[in-house]
Amino acid sequence: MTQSKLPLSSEHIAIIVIAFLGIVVAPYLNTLPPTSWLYISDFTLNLWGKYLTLAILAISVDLLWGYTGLLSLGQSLFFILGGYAFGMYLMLQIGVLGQSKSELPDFMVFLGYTQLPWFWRASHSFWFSVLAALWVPALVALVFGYLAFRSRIKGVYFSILTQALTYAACLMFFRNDTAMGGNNGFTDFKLILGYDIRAPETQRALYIITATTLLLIYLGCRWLTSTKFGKVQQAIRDSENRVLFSGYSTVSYKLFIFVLSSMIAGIGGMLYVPQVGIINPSDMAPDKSLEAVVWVAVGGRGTLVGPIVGAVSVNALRSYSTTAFPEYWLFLQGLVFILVVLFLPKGLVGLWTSIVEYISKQEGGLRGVWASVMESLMKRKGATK
Amino acid sequence: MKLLYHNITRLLLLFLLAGTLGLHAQTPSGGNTRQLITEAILSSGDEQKKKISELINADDVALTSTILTKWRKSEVYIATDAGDKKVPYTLEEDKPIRIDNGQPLTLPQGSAVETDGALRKAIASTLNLLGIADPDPKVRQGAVAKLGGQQKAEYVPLFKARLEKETNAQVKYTLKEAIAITELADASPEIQTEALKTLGSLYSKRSGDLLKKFAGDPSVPERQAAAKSSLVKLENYLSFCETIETMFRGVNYGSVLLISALGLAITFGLMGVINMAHGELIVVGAYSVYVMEGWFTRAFGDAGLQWYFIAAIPFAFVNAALVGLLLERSVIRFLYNRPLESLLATWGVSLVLQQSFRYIFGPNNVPINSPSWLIGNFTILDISFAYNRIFVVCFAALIILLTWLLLTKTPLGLLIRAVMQNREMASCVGVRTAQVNMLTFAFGSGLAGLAGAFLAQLGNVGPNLGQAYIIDCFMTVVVGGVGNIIGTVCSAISIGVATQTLEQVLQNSVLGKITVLITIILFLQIRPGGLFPTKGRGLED
Amino acid sequence: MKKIINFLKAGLMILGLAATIHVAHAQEDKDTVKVGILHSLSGTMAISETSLRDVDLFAIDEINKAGGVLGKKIVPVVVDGASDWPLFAEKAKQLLEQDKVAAVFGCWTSVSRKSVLPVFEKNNGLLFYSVQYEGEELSKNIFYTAEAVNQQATPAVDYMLEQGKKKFYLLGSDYVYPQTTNLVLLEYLLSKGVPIENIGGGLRKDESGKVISAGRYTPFGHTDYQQIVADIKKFAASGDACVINTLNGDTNVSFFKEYAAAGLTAEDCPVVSFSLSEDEFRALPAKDLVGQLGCWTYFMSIDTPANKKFIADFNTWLAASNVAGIVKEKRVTCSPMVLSYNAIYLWKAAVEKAGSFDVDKVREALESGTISFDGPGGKVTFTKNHHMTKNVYIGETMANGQFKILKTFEQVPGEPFLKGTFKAK
Amino acid sequence: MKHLVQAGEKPTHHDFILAAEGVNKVFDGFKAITNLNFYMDEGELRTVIGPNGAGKTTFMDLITGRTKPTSGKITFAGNIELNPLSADQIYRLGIGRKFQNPTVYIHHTVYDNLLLSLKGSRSVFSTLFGKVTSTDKDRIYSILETIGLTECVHMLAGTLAHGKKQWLEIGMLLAQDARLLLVDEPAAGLSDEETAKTGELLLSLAGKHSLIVIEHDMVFVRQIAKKVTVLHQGSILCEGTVDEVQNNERVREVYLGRKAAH
Repeated sequence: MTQSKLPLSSEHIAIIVIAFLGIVVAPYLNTLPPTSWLYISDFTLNLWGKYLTLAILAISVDLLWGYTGLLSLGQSLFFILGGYAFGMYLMLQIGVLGQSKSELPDFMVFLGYTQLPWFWRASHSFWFSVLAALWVPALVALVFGYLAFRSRIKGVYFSILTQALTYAACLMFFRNDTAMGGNNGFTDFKLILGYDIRAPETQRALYIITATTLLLIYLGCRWLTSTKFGKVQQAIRDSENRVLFSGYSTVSYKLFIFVLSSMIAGIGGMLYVPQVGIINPSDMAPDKSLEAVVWVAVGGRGTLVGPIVGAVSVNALRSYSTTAFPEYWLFLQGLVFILVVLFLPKGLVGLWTSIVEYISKQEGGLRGVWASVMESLMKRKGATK
Repeated sequence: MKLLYHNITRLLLLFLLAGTLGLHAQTPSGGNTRQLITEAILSSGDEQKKKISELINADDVALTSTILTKWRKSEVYIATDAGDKKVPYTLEEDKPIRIDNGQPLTLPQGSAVETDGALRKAIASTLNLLGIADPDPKVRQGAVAKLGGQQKAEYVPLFKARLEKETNAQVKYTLKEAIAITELADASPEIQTEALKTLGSLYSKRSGDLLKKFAGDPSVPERQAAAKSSLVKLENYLSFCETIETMFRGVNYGSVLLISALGLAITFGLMGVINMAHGELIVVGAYSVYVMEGWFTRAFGDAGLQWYFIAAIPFAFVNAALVGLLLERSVIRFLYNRPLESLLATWGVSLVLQQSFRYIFGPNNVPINSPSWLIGNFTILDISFAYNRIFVVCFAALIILLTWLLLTKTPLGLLIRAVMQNREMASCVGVRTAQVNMLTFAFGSGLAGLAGAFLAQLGNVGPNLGQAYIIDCFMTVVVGGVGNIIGTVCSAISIGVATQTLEQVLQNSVLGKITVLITIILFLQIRPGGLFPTKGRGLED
Repeated sequence: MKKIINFLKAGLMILGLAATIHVAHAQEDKDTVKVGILHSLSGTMAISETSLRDVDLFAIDEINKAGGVLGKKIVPVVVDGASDWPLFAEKAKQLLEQDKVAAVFGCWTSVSRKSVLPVFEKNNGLLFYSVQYEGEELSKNIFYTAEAVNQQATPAVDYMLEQGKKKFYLLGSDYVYPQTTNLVLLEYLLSKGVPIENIGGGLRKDESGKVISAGRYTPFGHTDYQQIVADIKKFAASGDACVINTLNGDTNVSFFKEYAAAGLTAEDCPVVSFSLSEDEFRALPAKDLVGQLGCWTYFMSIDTPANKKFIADFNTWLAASNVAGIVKEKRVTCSPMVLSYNAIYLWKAAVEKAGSFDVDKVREALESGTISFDGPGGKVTFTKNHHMTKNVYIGETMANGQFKILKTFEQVPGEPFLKGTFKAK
Repeated sequence: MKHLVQAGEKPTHHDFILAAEGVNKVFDGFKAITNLNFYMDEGELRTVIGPNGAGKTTFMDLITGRTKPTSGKITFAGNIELNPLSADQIYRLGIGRKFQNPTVYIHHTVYDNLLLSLKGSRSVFSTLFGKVTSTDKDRIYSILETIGLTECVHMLAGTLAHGKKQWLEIGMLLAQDARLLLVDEPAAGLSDEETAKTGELLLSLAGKHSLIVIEHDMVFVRQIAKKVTVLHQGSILCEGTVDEVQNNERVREVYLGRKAAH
């Protein structure tokens, strides 16, 4: 839409530059000695790694909400399912290095398990776990989506039902009897593919993988939204009936995009776990999904840059404000959400494009704006004299 | 007649205790009651416990009971006179009365006598013995039950004597039960078998464990058979009681859901606003109760505690309605056509409100004392009904009735329905839709406040209270059918009963809840519009 | 090309080196030392954890007024974990890697501790943890001022057995602390000769028939205890029963209100609670609870000059405090608070003994077994296993919201690994 | 040729493009359609009129599978039963529908609107990887010419004027090359000039396609109608030419009579 008005080439250049900075330059700066003023600390890089996984989650939300008009409040479920699927591999990698010095994960030892439950056994395999992080969320999305879309559940109902699904799953994972670590979830990971997961090199590698994955997902979604499929998808958002009466089986389209976005969320979760070092059911509490939706709203829904901008900026704000003013940050966050919804329906990206448009409409571009600002300032000065 | 009772009982007791009490018991001089109690209070250790057990001999049984009861509740105080002599006293209508002579206390007041578990146990034991003859049947019944549980053969004649005179049916039952339970400790298997049979015909809940024990003991086949058949009888009876109790729990849990969700049925169901801050409006109501309780107790003392809740109900409504009004004016009115975005904005509001509560009332939960008429329960068969739960059910019914009347029988209700059905059309015919929206939202919020007032009586009141209810509320409204108050009623009660039944059957709170959620999701596949879908063909996007 | 890069690298390194020397020098100049305070000030856990932040700040002020540690003033870095466990890990990283704090005092829930544990191990940090927990853990970077299971649960059971109780109903929130504690208690009760059918709440076994969960569990934030209370009532009908309660924090309110409404009293069936301190007690109508039991290593009602002074000083400090949003009135003190307070003093003592803030040296000092502190709850001493030896008190709730101490177990050493140590007779 | 058919009477021949027999539809106790019998020949342009609530839109919903009849059956092209089919399947048989309110994809260009409506595979796979051929483009431009929107090809549909949206929607039906077009109030909200143009457009389509047009505007009905069906309270009151219908007493009574009273 508005984006396409920008000259394509400059957009491409921007993507290439940002990707280069993010994927190549930032990790390189991390390898510099800590004394260097260009040095990016392990902490910062790791933090950005986390933000970028959340950005992947945000893209999956936007693919549904911004592009298809389906507000899913269950994306964090898929995100965490991906995380758990991969986390099971990491838990088994701990082996005898854990607190209990047993082959079984610590929490099972506490609870007196003597053998691995059957659904854990395949998770010794790295590739099985990577694939599980994709197909487990996909399967859940497929079953739920099929039922929901077939009964024409949409709009608010879809949101509330996805929320209920997440809540049920959250309660399920909180149970210690589920054998997924209960409230504590998975933590204290030691190894990934034989590498020390806490080593800065491993974390750097994970960061690079995350940033690259995000780029690929971004490009993939760009391509997707530009195909005829993407057009049908947006047509469903704008007028589902018309699409239906144009002969498209909207159920299959919605199902396809729902499953796809659940897999994207799953990938995000899979990358999140090794970088954050913990996964537990409170991350799939209903308000976490809401948060992800808010990132998209803040960044700008219906664009692909928006979710990334939103996820990174809201989380950075949170990281900053929980330290800078721990007593007030919830006020700040709440107010930001309210104000964005009320006054910036197109989010930060929308704000940026309207500024760009405004400037380009002015005579002489930016210079013209500058001139008019200065002029009005001069006038005011004159008036006060 | 009453006097005769007392005398006979006392004689019996004397007879029983004579062996253990020795000389002391032989000198029951009249008017020694106060002296004996005073001594008991002022002594300590095993000596004190002995003295307490001897109080059974005191002349004035009523006085002994009264003072012992007070002692047990830490309502006995000690003042010290000039000669460092300790004078115990109690408060009667706020006036200090000396225990040793019944005269008003002239000394400066002192502090309460502390009691511990063992001491209270000793007091209770004496009170129970005294209680067998208490004029209040409830006290008699409690006393007999406790004594029976001790399985002491020496009490049997006591029970039997009482049984002959007893007129109250329930006390009679308990006496028979106590006798049978005590007889179970007898050495002879014949007596035990008889007792087991008796217990079976009494459906005695208290004897469950004993029946199980004898049913598992094959040494005397006849006795085992009797125990087994009695156990089956008892278990059938108990499962019947349990079923009724579960239904009652389901209905009252449903009522809690209903009260919580009713406000949402208005704001979400009728107005289409997805108000994620609904939970926080509930919290406003709950804190209103807390504030009101504070005012009342400060103004009227303990008497305030009895009535503050009556005043708190409208107060909670008004406060929540005002917050709702503010919310509507400042945020929601801009979002009537963007329901999904109202979800996000109100979620922001809910974060802000939660943190505000932490600021105003502190991050901790606050205590709320229920008025005494909401505490306690009554029992039919072995099914107990708590007063506060019954109150919740009645109150839910009342609120529903009032809401229904408001919506259907008043001009405002007409306006509300008109605006909700077609906002544009209503404004075309001259309805001031902005005002109606505002009032409707405030009304829905006020209902949330009422819910908070009740939840304050049942659970904790803190900044996070609302979060525990918000999803349940939405589910209730959706299952009922959006925009349909009757639907909300039906869905709340069904969800309540289903949850409680599943919890009872599965013996697991979480699994029950998960099952209900999954069932709801599946149910909505079959009936996407809920129990009572909104009529018409309105499928247009 | 490579040469140029290497050249640039070398140049940057030199620049960096200069910067470190500069920074290090600057730090030498300062006469302050940073410590981290990592608690949830928002979200669900703020209910409990905010009090710990308050008492931490109080202790630090007190120490600073008395001259600080090794002549340095302590500067607290307060961060909000926001009841969000991954955020706890992030904040821990920040405290250790960015702020370079000498020690961290924090966490409440087991999951938050588990979440930060790898961070502390990786960065060789020092965490003092002060809330009763399930044990089964011993990290070289964590010091547990908290009650171990044998400083709460087993003494409480001993007391109940002493009182002639024969039936035990196990009730808890569904998370690792109650689950583990109840499994330990199950073993303990069986070892004391209590038959398994007298243990209520249900048992769950795995395929091999081994018990993997004992007792009844409810989720966090559970509000409806009707069914469970009815179950307890049935269980207690034949007398001599008690409830071992490991419900977490505020769910206790719903439970006890229901308990009282059902007509159950401490005399019929006493409840002994391990997570219900004076702080949580404030939210309960005390008269519903009179006579119920608690077991902690500190009670506000302890009648010693040290405790009285602590309470008075804390309230004076609160009144003068200008921390945003701090609650100044009607404050109580409780075990987790005092254990947090102790932690700071113990750290100070260890630093002074080590003569350095270096983590390894401080740890060595703490492990020496000589670091002790006469705190408000009596003398506490760190032992080699990172736990403390301290007094255990059984208390009974009174109408004024305080505990009356019924029994004191003197100087019980904390033992984190209990499972499997009790053998059935 | 019998001009005036009474409700429920079945013509003798059988090769209908659309036949509804004994159709009933009840919404929560409200009878929207009652024992409706409706027959239509291939290539016919049929106009359906009737007062508000007569069941016109419900009838269309029933044909297009948006709701299912309570009883009775509807067949298409002789022998294809529509009842068990879903909306998108019905479309693929060649039944297109224009809604009362113009329903176009407002965030897509006019070109994309038509592209999405072009006849062709509707599978997810083909939309993901299919290419737009030059035949498709030619077809789109020829339709644009038919509906007179060639200049607007790259405009967003949401920015079009109301009349143009109506035409675009008709264009979308043409793009899908439907055998039967259901057109719901195409003249609503149009200027006289636009109405006339719309009428011409519809007339030009008749013969090649079969059309059912629902309309209120009698001027417009006169312009386009050959055969008119009058619906009243969910069943057919009568059928015939405009004049016949207007002269029918019962029609006057329930419909035109009321209109005349205005």
